[in-house]
Amino acid sequence: MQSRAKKLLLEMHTPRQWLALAAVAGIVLVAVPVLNLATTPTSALRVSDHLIPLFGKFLCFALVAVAVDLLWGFAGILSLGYTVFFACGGYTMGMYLMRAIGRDGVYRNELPDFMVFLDWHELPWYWRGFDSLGFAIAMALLVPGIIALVFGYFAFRSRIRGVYFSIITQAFTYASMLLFFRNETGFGGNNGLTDFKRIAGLPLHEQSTKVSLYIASGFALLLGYLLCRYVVCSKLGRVLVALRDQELRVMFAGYSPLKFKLFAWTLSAILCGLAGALYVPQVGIINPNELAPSKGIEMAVWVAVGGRGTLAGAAVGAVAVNGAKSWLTAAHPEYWLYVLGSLFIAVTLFLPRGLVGHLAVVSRRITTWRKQCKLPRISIHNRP
Amino acid sequence: MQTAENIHSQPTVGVHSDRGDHQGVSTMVWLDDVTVSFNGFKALDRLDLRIEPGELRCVIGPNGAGKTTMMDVISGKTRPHSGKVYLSREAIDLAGYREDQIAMLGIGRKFQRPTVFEDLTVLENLELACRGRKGVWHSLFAGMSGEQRDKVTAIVERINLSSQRHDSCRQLSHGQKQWLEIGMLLAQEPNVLLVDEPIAGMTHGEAARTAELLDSLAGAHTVIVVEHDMDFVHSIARKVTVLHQGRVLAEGRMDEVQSDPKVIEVYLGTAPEPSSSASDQRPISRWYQNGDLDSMTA
Amino acid sequence: MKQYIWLIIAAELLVGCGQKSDDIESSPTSAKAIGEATRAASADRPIKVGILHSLSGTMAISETSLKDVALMTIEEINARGGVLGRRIEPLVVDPASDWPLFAEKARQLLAEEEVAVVFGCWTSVSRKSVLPVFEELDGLLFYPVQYEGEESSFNVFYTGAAPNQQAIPALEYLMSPAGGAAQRFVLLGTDYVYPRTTNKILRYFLAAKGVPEKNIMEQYTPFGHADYQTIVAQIKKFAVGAPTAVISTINGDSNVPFYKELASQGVKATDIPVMAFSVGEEELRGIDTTPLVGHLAAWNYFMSMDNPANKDFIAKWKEYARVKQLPHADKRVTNDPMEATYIGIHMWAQAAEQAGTTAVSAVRQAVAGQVFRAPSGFDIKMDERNHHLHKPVVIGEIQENGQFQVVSATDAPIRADPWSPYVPASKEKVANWTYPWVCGNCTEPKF
Amino acid sequence: MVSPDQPGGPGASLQAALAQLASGDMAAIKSAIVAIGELEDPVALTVLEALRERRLRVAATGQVLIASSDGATLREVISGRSASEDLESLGEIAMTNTVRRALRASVARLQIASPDSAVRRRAAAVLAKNGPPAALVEFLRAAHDSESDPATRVNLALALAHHDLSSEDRERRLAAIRSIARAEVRTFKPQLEAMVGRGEGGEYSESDDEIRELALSALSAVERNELAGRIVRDLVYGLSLASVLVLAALGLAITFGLMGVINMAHGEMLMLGAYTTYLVQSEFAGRVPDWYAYYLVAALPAAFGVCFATGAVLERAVIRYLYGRPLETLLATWGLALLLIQSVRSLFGAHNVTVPSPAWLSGGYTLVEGVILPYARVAAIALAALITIFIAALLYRSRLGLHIRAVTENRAMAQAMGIRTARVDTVTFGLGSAVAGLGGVALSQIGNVGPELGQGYIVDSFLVVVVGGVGNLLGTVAAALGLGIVNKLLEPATGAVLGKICVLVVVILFIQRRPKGLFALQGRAGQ
Repeated sequence: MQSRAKKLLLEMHTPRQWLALAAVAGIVLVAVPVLNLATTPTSALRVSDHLIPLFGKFLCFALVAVAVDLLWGFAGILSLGYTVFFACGGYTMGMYLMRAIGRDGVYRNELPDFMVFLDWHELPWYWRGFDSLGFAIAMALLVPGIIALVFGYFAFRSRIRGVYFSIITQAFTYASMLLFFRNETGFGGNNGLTDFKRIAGLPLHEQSTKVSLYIASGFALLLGYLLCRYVVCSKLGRVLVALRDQELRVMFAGYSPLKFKLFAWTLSAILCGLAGALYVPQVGIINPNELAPSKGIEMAVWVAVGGRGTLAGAAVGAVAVNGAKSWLTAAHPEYWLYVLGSLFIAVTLFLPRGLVGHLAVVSRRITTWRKQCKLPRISIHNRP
Repeated sequence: MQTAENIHSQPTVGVHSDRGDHQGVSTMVWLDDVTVSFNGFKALDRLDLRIEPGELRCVIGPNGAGKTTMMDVISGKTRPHSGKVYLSREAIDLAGYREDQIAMLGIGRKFQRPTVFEDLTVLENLELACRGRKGVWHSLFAGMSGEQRDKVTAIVERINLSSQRHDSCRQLSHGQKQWLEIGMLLAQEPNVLLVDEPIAGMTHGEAARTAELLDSLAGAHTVIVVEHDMDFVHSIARKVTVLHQGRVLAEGRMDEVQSDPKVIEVYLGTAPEPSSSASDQRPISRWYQNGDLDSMTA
Repeated sequence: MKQYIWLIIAAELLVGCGQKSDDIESSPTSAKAIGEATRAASADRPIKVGILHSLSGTMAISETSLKDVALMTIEEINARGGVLGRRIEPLVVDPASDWPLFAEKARQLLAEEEVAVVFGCWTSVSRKSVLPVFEELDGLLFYPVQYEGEESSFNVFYTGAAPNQQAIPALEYLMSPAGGAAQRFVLLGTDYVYPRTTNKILRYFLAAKGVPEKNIMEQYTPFGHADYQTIVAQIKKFAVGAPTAVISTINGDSNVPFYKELASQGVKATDIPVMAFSVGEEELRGIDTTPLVGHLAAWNYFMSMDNPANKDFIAKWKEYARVKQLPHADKRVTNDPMEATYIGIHMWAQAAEQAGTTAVSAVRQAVAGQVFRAPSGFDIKMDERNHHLHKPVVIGEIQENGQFQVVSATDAPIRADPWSPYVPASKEKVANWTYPWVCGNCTEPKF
Repeated sequence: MVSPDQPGGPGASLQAALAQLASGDMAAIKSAIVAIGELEDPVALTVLEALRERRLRVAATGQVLIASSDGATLREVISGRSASEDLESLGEIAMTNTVRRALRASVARLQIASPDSAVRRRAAAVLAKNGPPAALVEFLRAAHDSESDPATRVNLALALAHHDLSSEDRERRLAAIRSIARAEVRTFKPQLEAMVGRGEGGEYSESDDEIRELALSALSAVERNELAGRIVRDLVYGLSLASVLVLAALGLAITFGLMGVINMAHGEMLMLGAYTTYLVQSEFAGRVPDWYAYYLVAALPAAFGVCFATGAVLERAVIRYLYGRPLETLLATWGLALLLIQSVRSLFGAHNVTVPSPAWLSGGYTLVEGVILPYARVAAIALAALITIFIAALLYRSRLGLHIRAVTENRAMAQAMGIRTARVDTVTFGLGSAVAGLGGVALSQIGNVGPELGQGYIVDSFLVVVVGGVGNLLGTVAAALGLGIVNKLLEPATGAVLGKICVLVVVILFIQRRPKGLFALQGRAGQ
């Protein structure tokens, strides 16, 4: 059994890649938290407190990017609807956090504040059970999964492909945004869920809670990445790539495209749900603006900038674009839109494979001799 | 209706000699009065066709005669507007099945344009086509069994792509891609092979080896070949069917069909009046074809 | 083949952390053009002040002019020698109408830049998303826009109107003979918290005044709704037979199509007057006012109020717009939130001078009770207890030229009531921050 | 005009009223208007009408002056002497709702009493619609009996009906209901419903059975009329919303439908068209004010040109490299959209810009009682139809159209036949953007014009093109009509928010059934 596991690991990465991954994980999961908690506020190596939730947010976005890349980079299906899954994960965690407030709300009432001034006297049925964190996390994974299964089944069954799929997923997000904006839907309407106090008993504004949330996001990203890596390197991953090039040939080889697409689509939805659930406690608010169509496009942009078809690239793309956005909106509030807009154009024109994709090309030219990793080299130019 | 899985999982030894005696007619593939029309244009017009198990049947005919549509109907890519398609002795009506279910029933298809997975390596293409369980969970966890691995290596030798077995298909030549697709078909071990213009774009040598390969497959598998190159058809054909405007024009051995006036008229437009040239007694062999002319006269 | 990728990713993350943390540390203030000129003059370090208004996205239409007024006021104070002899340095950030970004920028201003005070926010949701950050880091926020009440925070000073300083007097005017003695009321608004809460308070108020349920019609439209054909037809049907008034809490861009539809369906201000709470001179500048003439708006300040303080405020603003070549400099106007921002910054400056320090707790103590001669012509006082301003209520009719003709005004500023007496849940709540141990929004001491 | 040496009588009271008018105190102004209303003097009507049209001015000496309608001459009310002061400098009389309401009653009173029958008919129509002030009822009853012109008589009867429906005198109520039943006027529906309905105690609020029967029949007649009105209203409003969708989506049908370019910056082309209209409008207002009413006519070619040029430049610079890679085009054009929004925001400021619609476009046309179709929307519908015909003709009737379709059908073959495909691509994309620009011109009349104008139309335009069937103009128009009308039919029942959600869900289900849209390409080419 030991050799099979070893073979599996080798299939996913070359030993040197494993080393690099371990190094990055070490920095993200160990160095940054230590540099924050253990250092004095003035020391040079200091990672200041407010950067921790910021990086936690970037890690959640990286997990979303990896999920989007699994479906787009490998199976060639671009959905602009991931914001629905991200928001579902966010709202389920938000509901738990609202229940966790208990009586400390503005109205000193068992019910969440927005229900009090909407004159609701008892909890709607879909809010029951969210007193426990375990139930909320299970829901954060289950709800996006179920929505993805149902929506995906009908979409893939009627052979909706390429641009059509992207457009109807965008319409799906727009409809759910309008639904969440209504106050009658029971999720706090436009204000959404906010003013959280504690998670699993730990007060949210404690630095230690923030660091543990940050580490949790780091682990989620690592696990998500390894899971996707395994899927991509397995036979199923190769079927997904085959689906992107020649769906007809895959069908005639006996594979049912519906099942494979549905698997990748549901898995990426669940990962997005997890990312949403970790995002909300660190940002402190979840509201329908997360469902805006422009957010869906932005997710695709992270993957394109990072490098489609390279899971690590997508993660780097998400961190890079969001880092730039955070920095630019502070340093140059007037022209940050110019910079971001031209970045997107430049990447699609000059770096079709994205940042990391092109690094791969450069590194291949340097080493000319290909390693034995059987990872499929992903070509970006899909058939017109 | 039998599901595709359990039929396929019966322990078959690759040869299905004893089955097919349903209704006294032993057919592997039976097109019964099949019509396919694209808003008015009748690609297949009440077509009747029977193929016996283990037979190597060549189907020829001018462009637009419905050859590819016939294969589409058998493989489930296109639904017939009327008429039925039956498979093997149990006469399974293919109407209700999806393409991948039909493939699992043991029908392999090779397309006109070589369709291989460009971004996967040769080995991976063959691995995907390998017979076996094609479910999602299975592909997630199961690797290739030893027996499958040996079979794949044998096939790679047979289609002499062993030196490129780790290269991505993008770097293969047109002929090599055709061979790879045939290899994938072999890996799939289907009962019925639908081969659509296998030697288009191949060199003369490759064409000869393809003929020899298809010939070796007959008997164990039922092979239906659609081809324009008459010499190739000549070299492998036992029984030939000529399609014209969606209907069977003529059927029989190669020489019978070649001298049938209806067939000649269809190909050359008019019945040949006796010409004074020396070769007028020989059966007309200067048929129109899109292959290079010199091979025709060889 | 891919080994280089990992090293580069690791570098990226490392550089990212390092670069980000030290880069923001010394990040050049974005208001370089303003700060540069007077930097050399200040004796010791300048006082950093945060300005948190959306300069892009849907809210840019309203918040950009607040940023400009804030910068003007700070320049005015700096010209007078700044506060405690130190120059005020404004830090402008763009939260881009994105609520999580508001929270992130607030945290960055407070934790990273350690600003003494922040002037910002417009929509209720942006305030709600930054509130936990201010309470966690004990920052100070001046919120310049009228809001739905039901909130009173130890860290926030509300220079905009509470419901009893806008919505309720407006309704009383509509029910009065001068306002058309309306018997039926249409509560029309954009579907978000401010309209929902305001309409709830108005419903209780109308019930208290004996207006039957069937005479009230409540209707909400989504954000950015542009097609009011059906709704205007419904309002006309509802108004048949009795004098009717519309109380509009429609927000931002949706106002234009609504008024255009009213005019094109032949509804005049004399038939069905519309009382709006989010339509001010700034919004009127962007639309063709002919269909709006005669409709009403309730604020605590109008540009058309003629008194020396207002004339001086308008002159300074136009001069600032001209000098800074703001777009349409000649046509710039002033409105209620701009006046509220102007008052807020001056009060903070006065409080800091009085407290002798810019430390938050000291300044907070000093701000309570401040008095300032506001452009509305009244001496505006910051209430000693509930962090709200005493404000006069003024009702105006929209004129041809986009200004307001004052038709009714309270003779003196009235005290704000953040916890509306009409809402049972908050009836007995008291907003009293004089004793730190008495929480502002609960009935018994918190700690 | 009135002779200057008017004896003390009516002239004096007019004089006193005018003084009150000039006083600026709201209550005084109100009582002055009522007083003038009661005067028999014909001057009274001209004074009140002048006040309503804001042509009354107060001179420094307190004398009230009337300006002629073209604002040229200024004459004193009483003496008729022409005054010297110029119009602008003089103070106006405050005009508020209370003044306007008082004016309405007194002007109506004077108009009814005026000898000219046309004036009387107009006044009666107004009174019939919103009901007379209580004080006028007796005066109207007398005027009704002495009225000769039949149309005015009917309107006066209706005006009285407002009051008589609830009077105790049985005869009055009967007469009122009879006149309402004849006219089938909707304004009385609530009163009729109240009469027919039961009071709290369960017994009828209208005791007299005969009157109740008559009221019931009148009510059913009014309801039938109203139903017809509602159907017409929904269809017409649906049509106008559809025309907006067509204007937004038609350009996309070309760039996305034919060329397959997913253009996320399409909304911004609409915005550019709207801003060009704004520029043209301010140019006209500045340079050629008397031609101002026709600035829209000039705005159309201007918007077409500007957007065509922008589209062509964008195609040359960015999109040309991304053919065949639809998903990358989506991201690049999203970047372009951000750039366009931000540059417009820094040029024109973050605020909306005013685009006042010209005189001939404001106001509306009454289709059926209660349903008014504004001229701006009629123009939008007309423009949408015009653009569709123009595009259809260009694509299916012209040589350029042939080239465009050839290139989008099979680029390689078109190139082989000598068509310069690069140029055709630029022209096609420019054309798509230009059509969006024309759409922008129409949208500037309906909604407001701001940097974020385009963002609102992205999702809708793509849906319309996808539902209509990619590459098919007829499909786009049909889909726009369908979506527009369905949206409007749903809105009254479900409310605007749910209405939009239902439309989106319907579209998603629709695409499940027909993945290639309404008019998908059939047969082999369809694969």
